[in-house]
Amino acid sequence: MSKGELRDVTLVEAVNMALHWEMQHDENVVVLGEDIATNGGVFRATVGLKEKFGFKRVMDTPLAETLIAGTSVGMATQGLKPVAEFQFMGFIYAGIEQIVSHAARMRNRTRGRLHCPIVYRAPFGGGIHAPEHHSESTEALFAHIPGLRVVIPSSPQRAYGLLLAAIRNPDPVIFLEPKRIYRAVTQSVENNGEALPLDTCFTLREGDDVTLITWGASVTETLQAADKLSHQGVTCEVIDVATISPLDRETLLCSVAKTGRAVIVHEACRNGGVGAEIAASIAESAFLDLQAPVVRVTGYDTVMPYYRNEAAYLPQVEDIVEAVEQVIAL
Amino acid sequence: MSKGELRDVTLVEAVNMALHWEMQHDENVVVLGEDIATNGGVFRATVGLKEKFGFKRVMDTPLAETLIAGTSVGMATQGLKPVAEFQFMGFIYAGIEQIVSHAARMRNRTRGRLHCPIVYRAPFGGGIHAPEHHSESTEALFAHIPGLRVVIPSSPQRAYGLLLAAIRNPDPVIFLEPKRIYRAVTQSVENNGEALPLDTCFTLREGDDVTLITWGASVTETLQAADKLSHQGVTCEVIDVATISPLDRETLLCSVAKTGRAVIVHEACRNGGVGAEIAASIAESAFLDLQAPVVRVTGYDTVMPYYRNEAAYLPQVEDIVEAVEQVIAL
Amino acid sequence: MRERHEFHVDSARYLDDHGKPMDDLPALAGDTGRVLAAYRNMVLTRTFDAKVIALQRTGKCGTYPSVLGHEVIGTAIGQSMAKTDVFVPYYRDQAAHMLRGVGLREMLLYWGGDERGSANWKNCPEDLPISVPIATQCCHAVGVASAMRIRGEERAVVCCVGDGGTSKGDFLESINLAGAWHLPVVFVAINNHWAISTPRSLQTGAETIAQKAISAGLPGHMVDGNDYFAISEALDTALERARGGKGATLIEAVTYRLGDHTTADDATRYRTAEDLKRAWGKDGIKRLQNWLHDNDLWDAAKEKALQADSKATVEQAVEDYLAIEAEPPTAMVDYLFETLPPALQTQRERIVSKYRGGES
Amino acid sequence: MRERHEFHVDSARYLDDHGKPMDDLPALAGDTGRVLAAYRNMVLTRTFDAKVIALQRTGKCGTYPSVLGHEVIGTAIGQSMAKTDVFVPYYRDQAAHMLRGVGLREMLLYWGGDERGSANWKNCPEDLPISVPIATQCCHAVGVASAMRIRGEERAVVCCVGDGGTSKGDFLESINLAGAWHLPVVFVAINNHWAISTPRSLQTGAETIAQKAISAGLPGHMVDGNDYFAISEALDTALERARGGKGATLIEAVTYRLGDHTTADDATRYRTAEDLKRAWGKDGIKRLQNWLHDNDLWDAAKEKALQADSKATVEQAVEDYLAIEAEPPTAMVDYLFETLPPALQTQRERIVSKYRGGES
Ligand SMILES: Cc1ncc(C[n+]2csc(CCOP(=O)(O)OP(=O)(O)O)c2C)c(N)n1
Ligand SMILES: Cc1ncc(C[n+]2csc(CCOP(=O)(O)OP(=O)(O)O)c2C)c(N)n1
Ligand SMILES: [Mg+2]
Ligand SMILES: [Mg+2]
Repeated sequence: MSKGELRDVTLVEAVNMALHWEMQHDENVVVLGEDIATNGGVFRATVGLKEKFGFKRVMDTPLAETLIAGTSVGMATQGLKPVAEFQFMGFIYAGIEQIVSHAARMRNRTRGRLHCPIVYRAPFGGGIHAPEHHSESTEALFAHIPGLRVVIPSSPQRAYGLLLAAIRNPDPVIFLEPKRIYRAVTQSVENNGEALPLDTCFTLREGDDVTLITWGASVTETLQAADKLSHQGVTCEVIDVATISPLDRETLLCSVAKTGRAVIVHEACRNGGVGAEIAASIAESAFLDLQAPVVRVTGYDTVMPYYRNEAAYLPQVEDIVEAVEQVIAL
Repeated sequence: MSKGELRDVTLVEAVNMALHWEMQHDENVVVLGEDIATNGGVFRATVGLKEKFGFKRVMDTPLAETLIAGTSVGMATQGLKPVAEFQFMGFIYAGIEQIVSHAARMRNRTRGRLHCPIVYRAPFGGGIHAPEHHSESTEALFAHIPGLRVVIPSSPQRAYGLLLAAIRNPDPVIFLEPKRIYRAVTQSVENNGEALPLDTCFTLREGDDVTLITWGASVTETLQAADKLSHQGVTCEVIDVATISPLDRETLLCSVAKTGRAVIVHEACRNGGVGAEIAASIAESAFLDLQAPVVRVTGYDTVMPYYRNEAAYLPQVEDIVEAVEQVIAL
Repeated sequence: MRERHEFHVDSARYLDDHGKPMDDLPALAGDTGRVLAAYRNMVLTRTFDAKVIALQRTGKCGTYPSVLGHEVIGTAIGQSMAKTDVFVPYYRDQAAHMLRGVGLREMLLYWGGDERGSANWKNCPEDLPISVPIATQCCHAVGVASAMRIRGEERAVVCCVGDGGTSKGDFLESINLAGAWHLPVVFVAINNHWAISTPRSLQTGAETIAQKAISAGLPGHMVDGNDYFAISEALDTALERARGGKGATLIEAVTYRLGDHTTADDATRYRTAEDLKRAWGKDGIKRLQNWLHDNDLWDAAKEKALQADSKATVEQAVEDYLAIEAEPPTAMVDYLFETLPPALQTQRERIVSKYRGGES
Repeated sequence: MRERHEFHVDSARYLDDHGKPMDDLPALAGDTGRVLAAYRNMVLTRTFDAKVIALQRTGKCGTYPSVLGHEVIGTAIGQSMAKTDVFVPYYRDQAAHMLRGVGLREMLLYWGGDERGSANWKNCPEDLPISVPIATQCCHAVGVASAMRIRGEERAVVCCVGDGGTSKGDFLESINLAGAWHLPVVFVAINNHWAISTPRSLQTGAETIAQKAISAGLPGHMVDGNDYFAISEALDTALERARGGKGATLIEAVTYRLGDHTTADDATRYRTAEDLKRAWGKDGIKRLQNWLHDNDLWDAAKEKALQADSKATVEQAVEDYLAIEAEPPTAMVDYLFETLPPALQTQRERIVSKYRGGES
């Protein structure tokens, strides 16, 4: 790929940049969803696309998530590459039948005759003081479904590169955008159309004492915890899983082989969260490496509270520090 | 409860018996679903109810799973106790938004003013030579949702007692019936209206060398494996989890504290299955007790094949035996 | 051989944009007490609405959906319903909530991010809380109506949904059940011309929302949702029909969303000032006020008093609301199940220890 | 002030129950080649159907949904569609599949529990496979039609759904999109009076299924689905309209499911022998045969030859089907993604080692 223009962008701007790039370079890419064309998306992720690529390729749909999910399947069988937005992850549920029963299976069902190169985008996670259902993080539901990829970027650069990869991937991808950090930081991103790999975790920080495994907005608190701990002389390896499913167990296991300890941090509730799969995999495959049990720092097993109490639900820096201190003590 | 008549029944007949009992004793219990009234259900689970309790309480619905799930929520807020059938678990997906966003949250949302004593029943699992979508076992999706109970009986007695408990429970229960063993065996069940507890695993067989943890139709193969292993001098403790969520970790941990080893068996695909949560919990809380890693024997991370190859997908007795031999060797 | 099956929907309107009758008014217009009470509720609603927006702008409330333009419809609903009927609202039904007896303080709590906003509804304990996922409440409405039918009660359900919501399966499946089972439910589809930025014209190719009733075998009516008499008459008729076991009705109440979608939205991005101005010209509160004036039922002094009263009521509610402390964090697990399952006990203990006794 | 908005759906029929014209036939009746080809396809379909049921009874095939009573509709669809159109079927469209060029062997493979039944559709590679979850295919149909619209192609989609399926949100949301976006799609709602045991009357309070079109702003037509001329004319017209950019149509094709729902069902539990007998009196194949006889286009010798031909074709397909070995178990992971992710590699190795090289 040629060298591209460098831009300082937020995560949501990086999403927008990737959409622009790919629509420009592949006429089969189309974008659809509620309020994504004229309004540019309630988070402005699709702003400018309609002006540039027209209503034919940038489609405001009626308010119907089953339809959004299922129409994308039909489009995909015709060789289009739909990027469909669910306005919030809390409204993806009506689309699940179409995603699970069709998008994830069309290739397998037809032995490759038809397939579904779809990206289902949704802003996810809590912490933005929104009403009920606007703070979901149920990535585990999709991670359990064979035939789907689940991808979660946690920086502008990864948002750009992973979204490009997701659109180019010939199979369906659930692409979840941590809205709490949509505009938290800017990062310099080269607009060069270069995609990142879809089956590798990202090691954000190297360390020897413990492996911190996380994704999404929790990457922020995890890095802060790692900082704090470094002042106490504890060095943490921090891994952004990013490609939640299929899972890159290799990178995780290598790290744990080195550190002997792992703490998993995620915002979703604990019971049956993706952290369970990661903990189970590590405990199974790195049994002899482990100096301490794999500990999970997660949301509680309850509904995300309305906003006055949402901070009490979300894993905080001190929860992570405490967990690390606990596993280090063993 | 008074002594009841003893009957030799299959699992599906036990379901029917429990429905009869509870409709007889609680006029708020109503039953709804597709083909459940006149036809008595495609598996005959609701046969006889319409004749006995009339169309007002036994309702054939239009073909609309979102509606079945959501109408039950409305009924429940009026103090009815709907028992709604999804004809197969593969068709529950359109109901997920109503289940996750409403049934599971109504109590929490209204701080107890309204609540949802609903049982969502569905036959689940593979092995009956049915077409695509008729073999799903995605219990993990529901286990991850706070506010739901997930219950899976694996014998006529437990089907009877757990279904009664589920109907009487004031909160929503996903009640999954392993259709592969719907008619596999008969068992003597006392029709006395006695419910079983909803937060306790069932220890089916005691043993010292390894804990086998399973549920649903896989209980059959797990018990067979335990039998085989006993001839090799390995004694297995076999636990039917039955109440998948909230999970009775206590019983599981006590057993592992004794045996030091655990093998989890389930039909659902491995990645993010309920086995992951159980393995993660054991590995975390019984770290020092474990002599070997917790191993999972599960379906593959793929779509259940059509029936000519479905046996190749399902965990078999020899897979379980092999896993036990592996953990025993450590 | 050809046959033709014919269907129709009616539309009704009594007052012109200035509040002048275009036709003989329905009998309810003679019930001065009712009409005045309606007017008062509309004004209170509008006063409340402006205040909540101000609170949000100053960080004292969360994202909030303005009711501007919906006051007449909600008021008519609140009045037409009997206490024993059940209301299944969506999120822009403040005017109806006032008359159902939901406290202003409760509404503030709800939008202020506190679950207790849906808890203590002592005047309408069976009413459903606000449903955020669009149109999902329609399924609940037919469930509640089914319970009434099963028990042979003479009660009815009113369910609101937006024009956007009428595209979603939940609405369409629910009206179908209402028709198949002859349920005592009245659906009010509030066509305010927008679903966030999506105009009514993109929502459906149907000329009216009311005609969606035909797909379910229900009667469909279109009424001017800024015409208090038209909407009230349609509701009275439909509710009587429902309570009398004659089945469901779909009413399309046409209005215009005069505010942004919510405080998080900026409607100037997608609609013109002229459109908005035109819509203000049809404002239903002004129309009814004019009619009251024309019929010597209202004057400037009364208006002044009402404005002052409404402000005082709202200020009091705001004061009450701001005085309420957040729930302890333990509340987030305490209402999930009737009794806390053992599996959640450890997590509850962690919350208690983290927040010193569960205080936030 | 009241206004009335009027809507209608037409219903059409040409042949009486005995195949006698009740009206002037449409022009297509003059296309003898087409009519005879249609009749042949109906007979082949019925022959195939009986054979698959027999295979299922002897354990050589899985659960199978009989097409009995749907042959005329499917045949008309198969004929009206152009090769470049896309078919989005449900599971009872065997007659149309035959004409789209899906092999009989492929159909047997599918119901015989082998994914390859949906794989090698060389004559119609863009057609969608059978969709088992009811009505979900309707969303795919509007997606395919959207692709055609985006690309400005003069092609169209035909999507089938049962009467039961018309209650499900997927269908209702999809026809709405078809109306809103003027999509080139023809929905054929096959009203065979039953959804397993649930009669059409419990499915909806609407007098016709066709009128559901009105909710989406689409034209709706009801046709006798056992009248080859009526259904073919409606399809030709709707497809021409769609391909010409004039938008979507909903056709309700009325027939009767003459068999059990599937081989796993026993319809005597919920319907009477008289009902079934009455429905057989309207059989569309017999009707067309009578018409052909009456027009000297058919005779006993031709019928005998056709029966023999059809049997031979079916027998050959069965032979081919039974000769095919199951796929290796590794197939279950090999088609999930375009390339096997590393995470699945270990599982694939386990399959290989368990089944000696992946053989079953
Ligand atoms: C299922 C679902 N999808 C999307 C949203 C996000 N959303 C909130 S309001 C809204 C528009 C609703 O429009 P309409 O039904 O016309 O009601 P209005 O807001 O105009 O009163 C959308 C898309 C949601 N709340 N629920
Ligand atoms: C979403 C979904 N729910 C339930 C089923 C089970 N099921 C299979 S066929 C059927 C009835 C369908 O009736 P109809 O749409 O009228 O088509 P027909 O079988 O009569 O041709 C049902 C309920 C299913 N396949 N998909
Ligand atoms: Mg609106
Ligand atoms: Mg049918």
